[in-house]
Amino acid sequence: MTTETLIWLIPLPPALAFFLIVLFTNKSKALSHTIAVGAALLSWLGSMIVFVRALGVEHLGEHPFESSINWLPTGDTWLKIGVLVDPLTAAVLFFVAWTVLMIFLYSVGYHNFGQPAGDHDHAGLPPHGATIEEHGHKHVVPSIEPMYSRFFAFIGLFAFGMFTLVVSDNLLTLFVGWEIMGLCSYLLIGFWYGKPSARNAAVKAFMTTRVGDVFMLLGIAYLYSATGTLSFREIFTEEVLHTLATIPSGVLGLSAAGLIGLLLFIGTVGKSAQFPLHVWLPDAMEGPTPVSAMIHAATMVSAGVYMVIRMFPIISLDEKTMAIVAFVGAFTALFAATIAVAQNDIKRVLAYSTISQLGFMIAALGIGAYVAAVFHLITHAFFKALLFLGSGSVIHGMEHGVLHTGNHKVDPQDMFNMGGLRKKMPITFWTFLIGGFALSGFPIITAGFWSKDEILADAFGHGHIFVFATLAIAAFMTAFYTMRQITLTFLGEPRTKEAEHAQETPWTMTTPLVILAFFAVTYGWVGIPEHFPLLGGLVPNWLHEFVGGTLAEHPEAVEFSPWPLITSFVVALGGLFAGWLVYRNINSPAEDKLQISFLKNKYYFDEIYDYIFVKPAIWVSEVLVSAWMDKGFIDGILHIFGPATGGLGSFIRNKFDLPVVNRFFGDGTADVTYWFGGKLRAVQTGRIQQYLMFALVVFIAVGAALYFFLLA
Amino acid sequence: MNFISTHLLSTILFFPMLSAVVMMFLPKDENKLFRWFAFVASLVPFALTLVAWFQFKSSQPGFQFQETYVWYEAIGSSLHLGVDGLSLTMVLLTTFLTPLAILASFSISDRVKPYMMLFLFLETGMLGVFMALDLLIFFVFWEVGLVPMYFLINQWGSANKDYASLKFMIYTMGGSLGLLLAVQMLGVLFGTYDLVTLYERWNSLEPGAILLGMSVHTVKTIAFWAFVIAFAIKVPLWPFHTWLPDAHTEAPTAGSMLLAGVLLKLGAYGFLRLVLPLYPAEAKMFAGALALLATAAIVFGAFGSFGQTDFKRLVAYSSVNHMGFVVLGIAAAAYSIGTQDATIALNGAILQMFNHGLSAAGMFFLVGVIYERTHTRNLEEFGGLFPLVPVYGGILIFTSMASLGLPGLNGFVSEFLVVRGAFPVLTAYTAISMLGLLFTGAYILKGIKKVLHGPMNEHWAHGEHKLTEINFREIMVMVPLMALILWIGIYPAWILDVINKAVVMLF
Amino acid sequence: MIPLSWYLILSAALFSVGLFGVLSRRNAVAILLGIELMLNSVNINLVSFWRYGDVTQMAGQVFAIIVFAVAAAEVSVGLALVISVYRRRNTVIADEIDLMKW
Amino acid sequence: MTGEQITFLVVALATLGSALMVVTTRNLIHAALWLIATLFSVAVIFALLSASFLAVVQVVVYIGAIAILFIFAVMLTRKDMRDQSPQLNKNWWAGALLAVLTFGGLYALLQGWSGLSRTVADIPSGFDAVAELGTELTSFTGYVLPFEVASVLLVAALVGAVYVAFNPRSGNIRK
Amino acid sequence: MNFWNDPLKVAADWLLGIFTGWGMPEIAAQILIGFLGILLLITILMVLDIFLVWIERKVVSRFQDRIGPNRVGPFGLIQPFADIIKLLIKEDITPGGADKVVYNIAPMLSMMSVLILWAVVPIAPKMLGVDLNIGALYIIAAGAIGTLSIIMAGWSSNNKFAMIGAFRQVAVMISFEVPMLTMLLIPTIFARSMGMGAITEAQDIWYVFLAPLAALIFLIAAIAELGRAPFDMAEGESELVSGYNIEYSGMKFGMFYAGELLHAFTFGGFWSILFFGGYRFFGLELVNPLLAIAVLVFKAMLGYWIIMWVKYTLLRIRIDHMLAFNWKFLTPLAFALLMVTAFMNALLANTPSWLYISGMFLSNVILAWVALEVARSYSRKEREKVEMPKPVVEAAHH
Repeated sequence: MTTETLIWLIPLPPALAFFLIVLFTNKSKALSHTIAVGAALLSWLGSMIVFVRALGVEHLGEHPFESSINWLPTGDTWLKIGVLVDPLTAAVLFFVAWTVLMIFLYSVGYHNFGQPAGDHDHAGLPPHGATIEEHGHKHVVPSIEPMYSRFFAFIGLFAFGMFTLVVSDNLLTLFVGWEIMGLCSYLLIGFWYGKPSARNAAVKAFMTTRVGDVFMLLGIAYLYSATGTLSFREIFTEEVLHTLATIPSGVLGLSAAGLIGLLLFIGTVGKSAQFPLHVWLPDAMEGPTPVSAMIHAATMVSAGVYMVIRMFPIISLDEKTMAIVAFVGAFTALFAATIAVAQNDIKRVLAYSTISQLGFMIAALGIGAYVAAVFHLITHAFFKALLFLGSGSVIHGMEHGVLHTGNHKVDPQDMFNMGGLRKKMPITFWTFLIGGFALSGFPIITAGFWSKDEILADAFGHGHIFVFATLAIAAFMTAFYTMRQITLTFLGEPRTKEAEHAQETPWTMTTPLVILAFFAVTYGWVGIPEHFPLLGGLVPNWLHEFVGGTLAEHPEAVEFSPWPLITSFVVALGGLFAGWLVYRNINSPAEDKLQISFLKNKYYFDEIYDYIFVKPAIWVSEVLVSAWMDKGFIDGILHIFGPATGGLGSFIRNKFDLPVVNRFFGDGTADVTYWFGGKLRAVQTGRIQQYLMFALVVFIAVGAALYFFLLA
Repeated sequence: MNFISTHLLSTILFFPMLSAVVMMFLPKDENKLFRWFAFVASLVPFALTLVAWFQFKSSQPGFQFQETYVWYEAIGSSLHLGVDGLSLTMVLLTTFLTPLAILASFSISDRVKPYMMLFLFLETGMLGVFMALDLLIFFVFWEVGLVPMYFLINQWGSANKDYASLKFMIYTMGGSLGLLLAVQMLGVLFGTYDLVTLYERWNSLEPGAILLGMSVHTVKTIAFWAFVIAFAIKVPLWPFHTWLPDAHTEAPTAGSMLLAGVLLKLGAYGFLRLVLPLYPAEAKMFAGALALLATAAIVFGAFGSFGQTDFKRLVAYSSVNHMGFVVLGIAAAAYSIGTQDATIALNGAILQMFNHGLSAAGMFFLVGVIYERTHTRNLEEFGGLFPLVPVYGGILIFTSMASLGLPGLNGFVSEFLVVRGAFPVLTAYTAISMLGLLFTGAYILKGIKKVLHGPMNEHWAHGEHKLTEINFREIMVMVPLMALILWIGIYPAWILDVINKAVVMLF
Repeated sequence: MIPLSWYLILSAALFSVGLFGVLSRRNAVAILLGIELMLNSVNINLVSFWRYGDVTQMAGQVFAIIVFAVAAAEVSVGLALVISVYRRRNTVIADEIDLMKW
Repeated sequence: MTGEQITFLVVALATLGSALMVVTTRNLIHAALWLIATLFSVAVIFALLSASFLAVVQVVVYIGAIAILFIFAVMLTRKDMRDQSPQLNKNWWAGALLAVLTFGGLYALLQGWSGLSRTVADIPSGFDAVAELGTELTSFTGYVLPFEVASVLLVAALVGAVYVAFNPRSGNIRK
Repeated sequence: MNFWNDPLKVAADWLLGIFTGWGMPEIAAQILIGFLGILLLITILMVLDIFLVWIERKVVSRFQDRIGPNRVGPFGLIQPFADIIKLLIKEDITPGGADKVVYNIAPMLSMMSVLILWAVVPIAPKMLGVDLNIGALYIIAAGAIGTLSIIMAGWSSNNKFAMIGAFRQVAVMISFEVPMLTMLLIPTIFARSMGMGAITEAQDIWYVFLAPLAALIFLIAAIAELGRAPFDMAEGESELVSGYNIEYSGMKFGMFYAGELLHAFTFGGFWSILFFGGYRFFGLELVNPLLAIAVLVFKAMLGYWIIMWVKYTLLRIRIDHMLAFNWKFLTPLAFALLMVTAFMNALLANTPSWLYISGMFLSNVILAWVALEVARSYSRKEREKVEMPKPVVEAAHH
């Protein structure tokens, strides 16, 4: 099978799985997850084959795998859609395939496959556990998810969206995948739609991202009308880019490229939860943990960054846009980190760290550190997925404890209810530790270190000192809250009975953890800069060569300087140490100094947005438009016509019809006729023949008269 | 058979009416018989339309399957039928939706016979508008379509039906008065109502000439606005849209299906078939105004929809919002006629007409399904119904997404094309209308959230109110719609190619 | 070789005879008989005009045929009326059927 | 005076004579029979006018159906086989006068008409009047519409006659 | 000139020579000869008629397993002459209160209505009284006169039975004229002419193969037209003591009687002409006119025999059933068949003849089948109405 065909086929299995499960196998849980995981496996296989073949190609950047078909007729030309695998795609495809597969596998365990159905579970709510009779005494065990099959259908569709987005060779299909993922994230966040919080979170997520999307759609339209094509390869040619760069857009002095870039970037801001559209991501944690892992760590949010990386040639054309991008990224990185420090929910912490890490990448792009962004994107995908799955595993363990004690007051996600889990769930502990260190950039060994260090190096090297500083601080805080999390969760002694009764999760959940942990460590080594002391050159900087080849002119690696290296050492280790130092013997939120309400409430963004946007929108639609404009004003005018016409009619009737027409003409004529009739009735003998005779007489008389007086 | 092939259009056109007449003679109280008769009778035109669709040579310019019969010789009006890619698409939509609507109204048990007859008459009326190549015939069918719909709303409607039907009738009539006058004027000026001849003669008028004591320009402007208002009411365009929520809300389910699915298209079709070809100059001149109204329709439609607590009203307002995109595309095309932008915009507009026909019909039907079971449309009284009716929920979400314009489903393709076509020419309006697009999402999600999601409303969970799952017939109504929605969303070229060729040749 | 006038005069005479019958017979059936005579005279006219006019123009004969149809219809309905009147009022004398008067 | 004319005169005399008998004879059955004689001679006149089709149709429709119908009617409505009550109403003279007047008027009109002396047109060879009639009656350019209307009229008359003459009291309603 | 090739023509020329030799004007001679010809034909028919009596009696006796007339002459051949003499010498009664004139005209009309039919019968190629291009209608017209004679007879006899009989007979005849006329139109459609001669000439394939159903319907209608069993309610001896001709005696009755027989024979002839190719028999008719005549007579006899067969096989039908059968079954079927045939004719125009024939045949068969199915379901419903289970009777048994 040719690579092109294979690429076409990569997204299909999950979509197929979606339809199969929805239409047919919905009843059978086992069959459903078999289909879904099998589909994921197929896609993974395809991706790996493509990846390997891509490695084999010299100068993949110049002549990538691509094929396309006519899709939309537009006048005389056609809008083509197709697939494209260049180095960037290949690299992304690699981690997407891995994470997706891992998460599919993880979901099986997470949704308690093989456990009995719950006592009083029903669709739309998380399972509450089932009571089983086991030699003598009954006890409560986790119960299987009621909507098990549906979950796999959804993530199948999601995977389809992600793969489509990655392999597509044009902005339109990229957008298609983009939106499909949006839908799935909506459906999955609202998976337990029975919970009002989940339902609101879902709507919030969809709407917030949609804000970005409409701008992105505008950008696409603009790009399409400006260049007449949406295919990357056709856009990223010298002359097209040149024209785009030169023609002004007429909006705040940006060039066309700048405006397009900005519009597209707003799309990313929505999707990758950058400031100011970051509010949806923490709430999105309402969804099941695999979802959080997949959508909100590994794939969908990365898709935003991926899109910016894709469109980098255009975005980088305009300084202003780049500045905005850099600013947004850096600011988000820091800002999210500060919030993360004050969160107690294990998943929310990760959520904010995700936002902040994405900020790193965006900032990297803003300063033109293309490869670094890609690098961090990939590493982050691995270790963040790992962290999320790990937290899921923790929560799962905690839930086990909760079921055991039967005290449902205890929130299994609150870190202050945990502690000392390292003994209870060792695999989870170690993998989580690796992930955490990677996140905080533990030097040399972890992948996070290399990618983050490269970003810092680029920022420093290109002289973006502010960005550098901001990111450095952000990195420090990252390390800090990561360690805080680890400390509160795993170290020390159990703070609750539930924590004591937590236990390790099944292999379906731990295997992915291990595999991801592997990548979280090793993947960093493919991107070690040449000039790195000691290690430099031991392993060739494969990533830089490979991914860099995507761009027209190969980005040169920044020359080495010790400062960023030192910085990243300091911030990472310092942060970790500080975190451990502060939290090693804090047992309750009360003792936590950093529980500043300002941070805890995320700078009151939700409330502000609620007042600025949501409430006015509702008022406008319900009161202004519906009640005042339509019902009041327009219909009001209409309703004037009715009475007016009626009044006119009655006036005419009373003043004219009745007196004049009826009384005078009508009745008068009637009277006269009546009188004549009375006189003439005698003629009506009722004898047909007489009538006939009269008629004939008259006829003959008239006829004769006419004949003689007219004709003759 | 030979006759069919030579009289294809007239057969399609008059078959429903004739079968309605035949129906009159069916025995009384045979509701089953009536339903199936009407259903089959409405399937025949669909089959014939498919024949036409496949016989249709999309790359051949001009109208095809033309038929001309003497109708009103004295004033030079003849029953001239014919279709091009544009009208054929609409005919397909009509003949496709009518059987579904009839199937959807199998649950009607009150005066089934007249109900079904009215539907068949309605189909003839709608088809006539799309097939007519003669202004007067166009107008006649335009009005013919009105009457059955009036009775459907007035007789089979819900609580507020009298008000709604009257509003619908008077509003549309009021609009079409101007249309009639303008039509008459054209007829008087040229002594013929035949569109094909009018196209060239009307535009070949030298601007200096004096008609009816006014300069051509004035005459044309007047006529233009007469046309535009009539069509704008039908589309409906802000601020002529307030009849629509009432009419749609009060109409019986199938009624609103066709109302939203086809009748609204009549207006847009009028724009495409009459306004653009007859008044290119005026259209260009007033494109801005048109776009303004369209944008208003999009934005206010979305807001209005978001503001509703009545599920059906919500869907009804969404029609305003979607049809706004159609008009936006038309306005853009009118402004930049002849360019590729115009072509794309028109492609989008026409495809949007078709797509909205599908999704809106589907939405209204789904609202009807839930209404039949709960006898309420108040969003606040639903909630958390998903566990009770999973299949229904799935279908509802699917259809909603289509109407929301989710990529991969049909709505997106057309909306994208419209935006793409309108952006370069009417940038500001397009940008503003994005706000409408945003709130499209808002109200769709509101609908889903209030109906399906959230804590379950125990009232529907058990007892005599227990909500029953969507039944086979209803699923059968939805399946073709969903199939087509998906198909167009994934591979729109099959239909868009026809439209595109027609547009290229027409404008 | 018969002149056209003969036919016309014949039909005129037949017509008058029928007219007399219509006007002066008492029995309703007889009146209908008279009407038949008149119709026949009309047919004679039509056919003779056809024959003496342009033979290829079939209008005359066509009208004659339609007159046949009319005659048949008229007789059937007329006689039905007569019979139902007879059944209800037990008379067929035209003068006695005079309820429709002032 | 050619044989043709002699034939015509004979037939014409027969027609008028029988017609007079129709309107004067006392016995209604005889009147009906005389009517048949009249109709028959009219048929002969048609034949003389070389309208063979009409001649035969005259016999079929008039004698075969209408006359028989008359006889039925007479028999169904008579009180007694030979009721000798006067068959002419009291102002029959007025009727007679009018009839004569009409004839006179028509005659006068005819005298005044120029086309009276028109001679018989010779039928073109190979011209089949019947076929021509058929095509005329069924061709859209010809008389299909009047023809169809006539058929509708007949159906209406059929239904109407049945309805009018239908007697609920007589037991021919199926139970 | 060979006499045998065209005997009539030869004879006519010979006579013409003689008359003109006597100084008679040409035209008068022609007329005279015409009259002689008619006379000849009628005489032959009459003689034939006499033998028909014998044939009928023989046939019926065979049907009833008797021998029939066998005393007078060989095979009782002289029997009919004896009957005639008997009729002639019987007293000729005219009932009191009868309408003399009408009473006396009626039998003649009855006889006439049959005889004039032969004016259009093509007895041999180019040998027929008048080749009316509307022969089909002419048959009906003559039938009308027959109707007239019957009603005149019935009325003028001043006798209730006669009256009722006449009514019934006329009702039946008028009703069955409709399907009959309709069926006459079908050969017309095939032959594109109403002329009997033309129809005969056009039958390269007998029309019975194109329209078997039509032939059947025509036969039924004809039998009803004749007032023969099973449609002989009008004169049913047991009920109406032979209906309209009850009062007649002597030769007047004889005329009715002979008229009926000849009528039957004549319709046999028409049947064969319309559907069985008349005098044509594989080119035999071209050899010699006399052969043609023989063929025609043979076929006519066959038709006549079939009519007799029906008469002596089937039972008498109640009058309202007769009419109901006609109006509710036969007439609609006839119309349907007419339409189908016309449609098929238009559809199969200028197609190969085998296709044309098979199409026509199939359409006939299918139509017949449908009609029978309809009739069957209808009758089943009727039967169920009648055959209600009667539990009371069941109880009575024990």
